[in-house]
Amino acid sequence: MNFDFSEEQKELRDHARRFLKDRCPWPVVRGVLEGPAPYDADLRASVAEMGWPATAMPEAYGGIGLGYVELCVIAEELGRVVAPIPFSSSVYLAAEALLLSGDEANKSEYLPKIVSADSIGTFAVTEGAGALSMDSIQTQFAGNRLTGKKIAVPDGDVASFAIVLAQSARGPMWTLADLTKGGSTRVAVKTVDPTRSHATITFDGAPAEPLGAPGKGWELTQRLLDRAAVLFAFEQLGGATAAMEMARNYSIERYAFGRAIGSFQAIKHRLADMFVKNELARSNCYYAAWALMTNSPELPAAAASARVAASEAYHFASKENIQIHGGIGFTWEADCQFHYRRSRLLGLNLGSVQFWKERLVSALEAGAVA
Amino acid sequence: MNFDFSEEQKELRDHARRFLKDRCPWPVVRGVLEGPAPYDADLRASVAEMGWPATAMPEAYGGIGLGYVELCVIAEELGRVVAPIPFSSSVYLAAEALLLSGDEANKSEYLPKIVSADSIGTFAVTEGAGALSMDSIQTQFAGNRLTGKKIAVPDGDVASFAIVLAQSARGPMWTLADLTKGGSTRVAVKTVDPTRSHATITFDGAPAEPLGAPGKGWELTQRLLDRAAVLFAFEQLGGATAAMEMARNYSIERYAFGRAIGSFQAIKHRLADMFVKNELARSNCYYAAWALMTNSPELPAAAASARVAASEAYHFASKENIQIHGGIGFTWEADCQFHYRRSRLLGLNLGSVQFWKERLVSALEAGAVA
Amino acid sequence: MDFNDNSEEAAFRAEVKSWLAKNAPKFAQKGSNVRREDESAEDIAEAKEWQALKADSGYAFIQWPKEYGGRGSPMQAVIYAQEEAKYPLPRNYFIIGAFAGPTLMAYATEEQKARYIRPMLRGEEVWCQLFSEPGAGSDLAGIRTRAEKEGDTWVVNGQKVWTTVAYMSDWAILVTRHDTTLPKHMGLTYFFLDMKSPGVEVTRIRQISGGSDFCEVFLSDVRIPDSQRLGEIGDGWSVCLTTLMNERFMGGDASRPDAKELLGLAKRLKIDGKPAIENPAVRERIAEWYVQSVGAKFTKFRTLTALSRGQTPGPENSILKLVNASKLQDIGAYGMDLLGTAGILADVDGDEETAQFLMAYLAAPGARIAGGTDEILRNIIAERVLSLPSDIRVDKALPFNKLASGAK
Amino acid sequence: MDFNDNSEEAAFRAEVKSWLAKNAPKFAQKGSNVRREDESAEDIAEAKEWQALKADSGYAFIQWPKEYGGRGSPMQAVIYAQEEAKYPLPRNYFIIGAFAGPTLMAYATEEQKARYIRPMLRGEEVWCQLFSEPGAGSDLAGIRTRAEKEGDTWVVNGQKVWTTVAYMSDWAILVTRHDTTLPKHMGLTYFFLDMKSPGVEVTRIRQISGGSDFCEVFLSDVRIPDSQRLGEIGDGWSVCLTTLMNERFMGGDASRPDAKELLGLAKRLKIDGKPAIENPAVRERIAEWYVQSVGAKFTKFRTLTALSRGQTPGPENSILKLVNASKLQDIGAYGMDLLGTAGILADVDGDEETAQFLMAYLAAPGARIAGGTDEILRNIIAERVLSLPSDIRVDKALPFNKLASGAK
Repeated sequence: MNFDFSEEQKELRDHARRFLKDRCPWPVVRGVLEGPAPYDADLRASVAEMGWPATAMPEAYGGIGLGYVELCVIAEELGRVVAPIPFSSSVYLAAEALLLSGDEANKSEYLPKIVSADSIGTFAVTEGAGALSMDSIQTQFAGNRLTGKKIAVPDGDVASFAIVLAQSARGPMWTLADLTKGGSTRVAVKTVDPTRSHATITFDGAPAEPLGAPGKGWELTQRLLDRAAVLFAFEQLGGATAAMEMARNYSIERYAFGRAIGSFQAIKHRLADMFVKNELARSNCYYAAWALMTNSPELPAAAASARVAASEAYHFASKENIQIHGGIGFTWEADCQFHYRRSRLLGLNLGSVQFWKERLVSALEAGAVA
Repeated sequence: MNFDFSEEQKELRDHARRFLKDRCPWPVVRGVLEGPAPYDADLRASVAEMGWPATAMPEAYGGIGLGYVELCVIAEELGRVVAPIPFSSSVYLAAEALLLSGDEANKSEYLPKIVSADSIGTFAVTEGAGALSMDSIQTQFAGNRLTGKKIAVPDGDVASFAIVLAQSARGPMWTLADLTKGGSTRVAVKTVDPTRSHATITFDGAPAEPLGAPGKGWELTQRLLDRAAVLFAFEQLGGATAAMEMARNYSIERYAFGRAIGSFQAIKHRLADMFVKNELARSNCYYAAWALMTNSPELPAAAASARVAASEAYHFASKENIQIHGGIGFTWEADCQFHYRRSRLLGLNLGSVQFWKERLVSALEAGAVA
Repeated sequence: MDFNDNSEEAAFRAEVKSWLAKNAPKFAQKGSNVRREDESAEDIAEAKEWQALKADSGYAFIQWPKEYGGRGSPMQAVIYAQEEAKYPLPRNYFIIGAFAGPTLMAYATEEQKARYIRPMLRGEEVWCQLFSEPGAGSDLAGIRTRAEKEGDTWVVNGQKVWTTVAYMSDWAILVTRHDTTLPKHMGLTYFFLDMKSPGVEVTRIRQISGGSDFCEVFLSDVRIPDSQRLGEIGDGWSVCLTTLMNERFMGGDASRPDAKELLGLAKRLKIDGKPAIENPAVRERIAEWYVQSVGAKFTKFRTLTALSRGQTPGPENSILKLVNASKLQDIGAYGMDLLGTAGILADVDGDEETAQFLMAYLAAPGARIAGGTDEILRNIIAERVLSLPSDIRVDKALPFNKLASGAK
Repeated sequence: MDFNDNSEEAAFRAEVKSWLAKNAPKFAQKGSNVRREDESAEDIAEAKEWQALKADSGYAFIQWPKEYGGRGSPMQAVIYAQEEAKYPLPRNYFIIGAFAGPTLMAYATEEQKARYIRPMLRGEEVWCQLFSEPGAGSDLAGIRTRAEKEGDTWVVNGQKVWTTVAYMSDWAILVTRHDTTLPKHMGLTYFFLDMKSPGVEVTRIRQISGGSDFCEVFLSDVRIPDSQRLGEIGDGWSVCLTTLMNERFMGGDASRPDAKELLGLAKRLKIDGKPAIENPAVRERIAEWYVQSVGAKFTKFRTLTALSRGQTPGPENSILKLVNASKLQDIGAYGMDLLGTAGILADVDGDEETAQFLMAYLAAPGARIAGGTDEILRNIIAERVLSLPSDIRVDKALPFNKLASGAK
């Protein structure tokens, strides 16, 4: 039995944790929350220097091909500090989409730019409120041009290219749009978590090219969602763990009625419940990391399971962290809000927890399960 | 604003409570749990002497026509003591069905016998596992004879007559079967709560007569369920309150670590949660009692709401009552099991809490709501 | 069992309706019952005008004794509030007075009462309450603001927090610690205070939701005459309890969005191409919250019934905030879930109906804490309603300055 | 990251498989791994025969040191258990020995070890554990069973409860109170005891579920030679901790029905004429429990990984019983709900697949209590894993006979 990070992976984790503790303390996150910048440029640059976008990228595209478990390790650490940088959009979504597409030309063109952080990529899918379905996609791809409107696009305001799900004469279609070449308008939007920027992108006959097999846009999206869900789940797991630690530390420092509030069972048992949810999420995440790493047929079930567990763990930890902090916890000046906002953002970015529960049961019915 | 029991109703309640404390202590319930008798005959006789089956019954049929709120008061008290008698089957189901049917001849024949406790009546509807629907009904009524099998019929082994939902050439149909006249076989069955008896009844061409308008059996069943749900909810509310009190009292008597266990927040807050659920249930129940009393168009929503709240409150209180009792709580010799069994029985007798949530939202959509 | 007014209540309601119909529209046109962050001087003046009009007609602080301008009837106060809520009237800045007043009535001199109570009732002078501190929230008796006596004057130093309307207040009630060597509850002394005194500094606190409903108040060498002490030296805890008893007003109605708003959202959204409202999982959730919502509503009716019957309301009222605050948080999050990825947007095409769920999500953490945390409320239910033993107290007998205290 | 045995583990597993293939079928034919209430003398004899065979081949108590007949390897113990579970073997009556043994190893004389340990390992003598009492469950150090010294003999009086296999035990480990005037944890003394001693009376306890897995043991003037004391007089609590440390074996797998069984049920039942499995509300529930179930399973794998690497397992293992017991109760109740009114039936047409939900409902309250209540487990996680402060203890310093105690 060898179901844990290896010693090397643990070293990578410890190294990343020290690095981010130094480079991404709360004031960095607050700077993005309160300031005009869409992300922290210094942090983004340092992360690229560290080679993190290259972690799971094949060497052919400038990566170091360490592997997906290593990328999961990085994701967990970025989640812990609520990193305000366009990493998930480029690395979990755009890069994975390119890799899935099998399109050599585009892979060779765009993947090295993601590794070097010369470009931010994103995946533009959502068009309206409600659960994602192909029916809800109105964007049209015809004559190598895109027309339509995508909302809540992660880093849509700063991305230089986007993989866009569209309808076409040949069916659902992935397309790749270079957002620097005109034909599209981006408007940054306010979300529950201003430390990660999002935009509405309106395509008005924007030039784009097909990506991946025509008619396969929906299937590719499903596969991308499963893969990205694992990486997002690790970010959520990191956040949930950090929120629990924050609550735990405060409950030891804060006194009421002559005692540390952490000595009251109401608080102790809430923290124990956080621990339980976080450990269940961690175990599910490890399983999903294994499935991602091995391209297992169990990936859809494992990814959904990790996504559900991590979404719920982070939601619980982030809201009860505020509660344990009491009055100070819901002030703007306190740092609790970062987790409270980010947990909701990550919990919705790839679709709600209900959407993933449905995917999970579908996968169970299909049969490849633990 | 006059949204509470009146002084007279409170007197009735106090009187009933004293009476049952005297006549229905735990050994009476245990006697039925462990012994061969289907119910406690003495208690049944005393309850009839007290005139409780007559509470809401019109005077024309031997009742005293006090009203439904008074019957709710009685139901709550019977629920508190987990009374092992065939009251709900006869009074909440059979009598209400007869009253709804509008069939004067049958009302005149059977209702006085329910009042005097000369007869036990019941309502036989369930035929298989799963949520109740007319599709699931296979029992046939033709030529004034019934053929089919009803399961989990409350007091089916001791009832002398049953209102039976059946299919007929004219559509869903209520029929009245005199179970003493042959053509049917009753087999007592083991259930989660042996203190209330249930049976499978097989009709093999049993003589029966139509009850209520032909083809209206399903609509009548819906109306009956709404009315009975209110009365069952009060039994559940009584049980939930008694289970909470039992847990509360034990938590004060039982010491661990040198303190009453009720001084630990893990226990205190669980008891507070019970109180919250019980009070929400009580308020919902009062609303439903008002709707039943006034025949309000809000009855379907109010009944469903009370049923849902009371089912969940009793489930929670009965299971956490055992937990608070610790080891002794799950022994056969302890009395915790009576509430744990009864809460499940009452929670399923009229269909599961999910079934009632669905009815509630349907009623909300239909519009007559608080 | 019914929901009707008794004849006396019906008569009062008719009187109120007619008075409001005559007087409210003028203010309703100008004002709004929605809280605004940055009210203008005109907004405040208008609110004061409305309060004065109410006071002069006997509709301000109706629960107060008649001799102080009330009607001595909590039930009539409720009826008035129900009717008033039908108009979008100016924001009410005067609620602290409603319980500062009875404290003055109990402890102030006749001259003080004559001087302060009527302007308080009429809204001429706004009051605030300097109780909570950064280190003393749930544990109010743990406050550290020091009061030291110099002749006939007290010199006060410390920091207060969560003070409603402090930024526009004229006067404040204040609890301080005059002796740190006495046990916690015995070293407290209570005053009232001119908010314009030198050394009083007020800043507003911003919340997660972006609002600024509360203030911090810094007290630096603030001098208070001994004549403004309420109660004996060392009797501050008893005086606090008088104030808090009057603070336990009727639990408010649930904030929106509630189950009904969720039902509305579910009718508009789709899941797998079908209206979300047809999805049984969504229906179950709506049912659960609706049951809580109706339960809370009718629980309040039971309390009103007790008031209407001239009885002391039962303990059932204590559950309302506990139920409503978590429900708000859960419904907020679930509404966002139903919106799917679009749920992250503060504003879905400018649609207020969807934006309210995100707003609820951001506001609810405050609702679970302000006015008694979930945990304190459960303790209160357990101890006061169910008579369970209190927590083990390590802080009751020791001198205050010997108590363990954390870094924060 | 993988789920594979390392080469050493693979070799051991192959060895075990082959040994079991050769030896288990004979017992598997006769026995059953399902607990039976009223086993016959033959059942017990057969179980003992199987245990002896295991012991003689080095497969009994594999985690024990080699010198006592084990292999000193918790990981090999796990591998053996995994493989053994594939056969329906006789009921295991010998588990108490697994942690009584190490207590003897630590505290008994060489002669005693020579006399008792091998028969314990081989199942020739069955051991039980006389720890819990009616008044001391979660609070084990609160036991009241008295031991009074008369010369070289101790006279023991008291009542023990929740004793597994007491009715068929030959020997017992026992904790007593020898001095009620000392503080709680200091007045305890530990023994082992011949269960056939005069004054030992055993009765079985019936549970809600109808089963009788546990016993009560009444001790009346039971005489124990001082030579059977383990540890010093007054050192009983330390000895207890040795026993309990060895009791913390691998958390078991979740009891069934689990999410998969619920999925199976939902495929067979209908709601509104459609298969229940198509109902999104049912699907959500299945998903929630499946996530817990898989989470628990892989949490155990993480613990096994630590064992496999020769490390001490992390705290994650402490969550398993807490998660699994409530899940069992919830799934039991929900399965009954899905069955609708028919869910009340102990037996739906003799169908075991449906009856298991009712059985789980009745058994689960015990699972939430036995081996550490939910509340104790949360305290353990909070204090030992998260290093939160302990509860305020009022019972540590006072003499035991001065402690408050309730009626029960």
